[in-house]
Amino acid sequence: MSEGKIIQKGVHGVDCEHALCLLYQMMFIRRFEDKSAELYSAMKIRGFLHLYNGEEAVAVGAMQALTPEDAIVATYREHGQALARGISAGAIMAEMYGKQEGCSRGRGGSMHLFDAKTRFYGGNAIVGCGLPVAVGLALADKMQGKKSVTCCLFGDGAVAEGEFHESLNLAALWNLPVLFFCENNLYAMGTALKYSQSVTDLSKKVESYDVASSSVDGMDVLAVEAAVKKAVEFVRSGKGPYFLEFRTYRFRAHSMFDPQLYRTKEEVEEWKKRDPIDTFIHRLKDQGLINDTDIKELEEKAEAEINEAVVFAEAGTWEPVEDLTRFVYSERREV
Amino acid sequence: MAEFCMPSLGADMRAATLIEWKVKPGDSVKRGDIIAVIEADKGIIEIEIFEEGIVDKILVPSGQNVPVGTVLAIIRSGKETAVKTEGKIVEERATKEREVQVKPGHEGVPSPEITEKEKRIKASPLARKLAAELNIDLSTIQGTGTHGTISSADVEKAAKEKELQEKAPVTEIPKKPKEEEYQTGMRRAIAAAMSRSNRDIPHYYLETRIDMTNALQWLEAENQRRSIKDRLLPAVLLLKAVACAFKDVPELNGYWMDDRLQPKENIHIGFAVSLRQGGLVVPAIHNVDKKSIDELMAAMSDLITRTRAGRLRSSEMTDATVTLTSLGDLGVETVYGVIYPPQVALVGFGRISEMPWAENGMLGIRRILSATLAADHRATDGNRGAQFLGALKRYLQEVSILWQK
Amino acid sequence: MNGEPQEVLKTTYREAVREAIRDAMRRDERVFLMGEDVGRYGGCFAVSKGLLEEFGPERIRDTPLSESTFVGAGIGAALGGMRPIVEIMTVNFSLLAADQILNTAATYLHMSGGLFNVPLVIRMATGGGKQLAAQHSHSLEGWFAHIPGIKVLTPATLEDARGMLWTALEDPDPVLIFENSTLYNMEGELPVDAGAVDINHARVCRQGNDITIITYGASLFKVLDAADILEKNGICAEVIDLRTLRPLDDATYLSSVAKTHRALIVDEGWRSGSISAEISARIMEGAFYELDCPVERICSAEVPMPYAKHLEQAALPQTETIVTTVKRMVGTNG
Amino acid sequence: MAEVNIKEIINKHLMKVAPEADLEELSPDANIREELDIDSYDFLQFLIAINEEIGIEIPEADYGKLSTIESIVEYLSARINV
Repeated sequence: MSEGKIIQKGVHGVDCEHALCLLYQMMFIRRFEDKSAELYSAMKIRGFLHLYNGEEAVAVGAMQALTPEDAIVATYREHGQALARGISAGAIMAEMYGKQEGCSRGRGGSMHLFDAKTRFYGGNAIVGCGLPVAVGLALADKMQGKKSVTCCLFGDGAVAEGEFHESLNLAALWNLPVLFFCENNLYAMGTALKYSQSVTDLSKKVESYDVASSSVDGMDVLAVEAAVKKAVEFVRSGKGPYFLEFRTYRFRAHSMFDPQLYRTKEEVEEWKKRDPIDTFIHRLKDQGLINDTDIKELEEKAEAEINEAVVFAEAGTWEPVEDLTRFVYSERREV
Repeated sequence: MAEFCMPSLGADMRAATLIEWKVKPGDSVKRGDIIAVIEADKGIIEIEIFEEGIVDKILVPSGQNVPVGTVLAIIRSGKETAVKTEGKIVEERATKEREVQVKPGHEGVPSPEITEKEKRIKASPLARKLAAELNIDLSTIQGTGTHGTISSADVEKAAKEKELQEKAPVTEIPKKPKEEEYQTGMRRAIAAAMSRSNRDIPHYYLETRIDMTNALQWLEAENQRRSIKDRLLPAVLLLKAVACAFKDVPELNGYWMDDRLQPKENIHIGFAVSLRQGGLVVPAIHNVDKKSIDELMAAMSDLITRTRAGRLRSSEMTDATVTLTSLGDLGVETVYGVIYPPQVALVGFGRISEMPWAENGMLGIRRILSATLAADHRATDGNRGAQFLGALKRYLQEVSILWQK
Repeated sequence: MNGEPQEVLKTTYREAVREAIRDAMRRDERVFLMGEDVGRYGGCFAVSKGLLEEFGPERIRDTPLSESTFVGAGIGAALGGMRPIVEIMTVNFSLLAADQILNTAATYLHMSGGLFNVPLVIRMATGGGKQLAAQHSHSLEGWFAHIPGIKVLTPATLEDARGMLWTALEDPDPVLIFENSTLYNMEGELPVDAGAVDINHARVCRQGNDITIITYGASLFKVLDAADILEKNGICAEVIDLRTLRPLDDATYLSSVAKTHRALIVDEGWRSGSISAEISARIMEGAFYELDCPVERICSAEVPMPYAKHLEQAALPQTETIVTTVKRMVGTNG
Repeated sequence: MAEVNIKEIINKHLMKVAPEADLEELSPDANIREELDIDSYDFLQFLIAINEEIGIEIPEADYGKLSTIESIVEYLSARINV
């Protein structure tokens, strides 16, 4: 994703250039997800497709405070995070097409986006399974005396997993630099938190492991960015793990095949009033930082970039079937 | 149903090759019929059946080497046949009725194919591969594995036999798969029996000389009356005399088994027949004491012919109660024999030669035979042995008595 | 060596494993050990006794009873550039970490299209015979051997106990090492300079022509005892220690079967769906026309492991059964 | 009957009782019973066969005259041509 259009109108402490950058990334993710849904319907993309609409502020805000040396462990709803982390739209689209030009050579698909350059460790589709891995990545960094942190993203559903509790405990016990980022979109697939947790206040759970925590409005990219910045500083300073809850909402269904019987249209509409992109645009407009032409320009730019990604994916090639059994064991022997 | 098994024709026989079937399924057999020919270490032997009935199924095809006790064929008695058939018919009818009920109009003819199906050849994969390579028909092989499964070893053996058969000229008697092997087998058998004898049997030896002049004169006179085909050999006289002498001293005719002497009522004399290719076979002439001189001559001719043709009956191989060996033809003066266990005696005859012979104060040239007795000291003492030789001498000097017997 | 006889040390399987860990820790700073009670307690089977004192708590890490997480952390640490050795107390507990082993360790390289390999070593005790009953005695290595993406080692000998670990640590991918708990006290001699061993090949422990007996782990010694008895009965058995259950070294046992034409597999795992079933199938696929009798298997009885000694022994493969089975199999050829 | 033919007949029947014998190598004046290891029974069989073939009965008393091939040929020729 390229940098946003530079508009020199700094007001109210928000750096104009940066604000547009945040906006563009969110718009880009939204457009990318809509395109994905379209391509899924056109059967260009298959498998499970979990879209990120509504939660863009979390990914975009969260990635701002991380350095290239930090590691990311994400979930199966990770397109937004991958894009925000800087993995090219073309590589992600090609991955979803199953092409070998995809970021995981077409072996992973939508749920398993990987990238070595940006230390993006998936794309993990077993709820909760990324947490222990993040703990281990942080352990390695710590043992090697690195200053990096590991950012582990997961949903509210993962809180029910044993690995959530084990990992918080272990990270706290060993004082590891892990950012536990919980995207609380209120539903684990179709089960609302209140139907699966005796205590719905997640901070209470975290408290019992003596892990520092806070909650933030996940629909506000600036708030997210600020909270993450604080959390990263905490963790990087060696104070141990940090738990951050993003209160957010998923506008689209859990996956493509989901009639959404578990929630009402009214509830969705209510949350849409807090659309992270719309609200941010309003704020920027209010502050006179942006106008409709700018927005149209950004939209067109995103559209063009995504079209390029689709062209790239379309032009991609299928890995030869003879290579089927590659990548089961390493081909390079030296480690 | 009775099982016809590979008989044990001696303590040292472990297996034998079925050479030929003399019967086929459906044939009636009666006790004593020769129904198969086998080849053991000792040679080719015709084996007889001890039941009466009908051959139901042949389980071991010719060419197969199988251990003693292997069921070779199933014999059903005449009675069983009837019952069985009846049962089968009833059963078949029942089946038929059931089928008719289920599928009206279905012609439920009981099919014999079911048994065909059961006959699927069980062979190991390796055996099948080998059979294909060696061009061996698996259906001709009887497996020696579990449930009769054919193994590679069975196929290899069949291939070897096939090769030998193909090599062997058509005219040759099919008795010798390989002279060498045959010899080795026989030597092994002789070695085993003789070693056992020498190890276990405390032999004692007695010898006497018998004036055969009168006996031979009688024989010559007799032969002069006869056409060449009916002529008698001196050996028959000896046979008959030995049998009569054993009748008088029965302790020498029997077996030493289970640590005791078990005298035998019948006198079956094992008659040592040397083979041209070497080795020795000692088939029995049954009930020698009960046969006339002419019958004995016929029996002996038959036996020698069959022995040399390799076609002895199983009972002839195992039944001998005592052994006679005569080496006179080869110029031997005296024979000191080794007893064939579990027998307890062996009578040996040397050459009949003209000798100066003093009798009743008169010296003359007489035809003298050396007769020896080798006997098992566990079973008898010298006294008994001496009685036997005495009786033998008496019979051979009074051929007319022998002739009457 | 200057042609002089090799200097040897008396040792036990346990000490050999410990020495292997110590050696690895000394050779490579990235190596560390973590697991339940590996530090202060000294290891449930006393394998890591003394290592905490030598290497300190950073590298000998006691973990909470969180199998899934400390195995997952091992994966993360491996991804992050370390060479962790994760100890799981017994194989039954590994099921609590099965998600991490199967869904993460075994899949990362593949899911990432070759980007992320996981150089992780997991050790665990396996097997019955110590009256530990139905939750501590099973042999599930065959299960794990089902999973592509990991390697499964089953050291039976002192040489392998000593030498497999380093080779496993040098491997770029996850390696599981199953140590049969009945072997820890096994005594023997090892060359003073014993070190890394190959992990890609099975070993013919005993040459023979009449039958191939394929086994691994503690059963190896029962098979070797059986082979001694069989030799006195005139049966010459070839004994193969698989050593590695994944990837299986097909060539070694298939060529042996091609020589002996008979195969018996002795496997402490349950029979149904076992590694023995896999090997049997591969023999059918690779050496069917060499077989002179059906492939047979001696496995553990299909019961959860009972506590009572006589029942437990009855459930496990035993020397006498091996002897009788082989006699029968070889006997089928008369 | 010519001597040649008689000899052929003798050889044929000798081969029956002593199939392995090499009669070409056998000296005409060698004692056949000794050289060919023919016992009294086989000798009788031999004579019976000769008898069946050429119809000459050989009395037992003449057995002594039949020890070599030469003598047998001579004896039989004499008997035939009587």
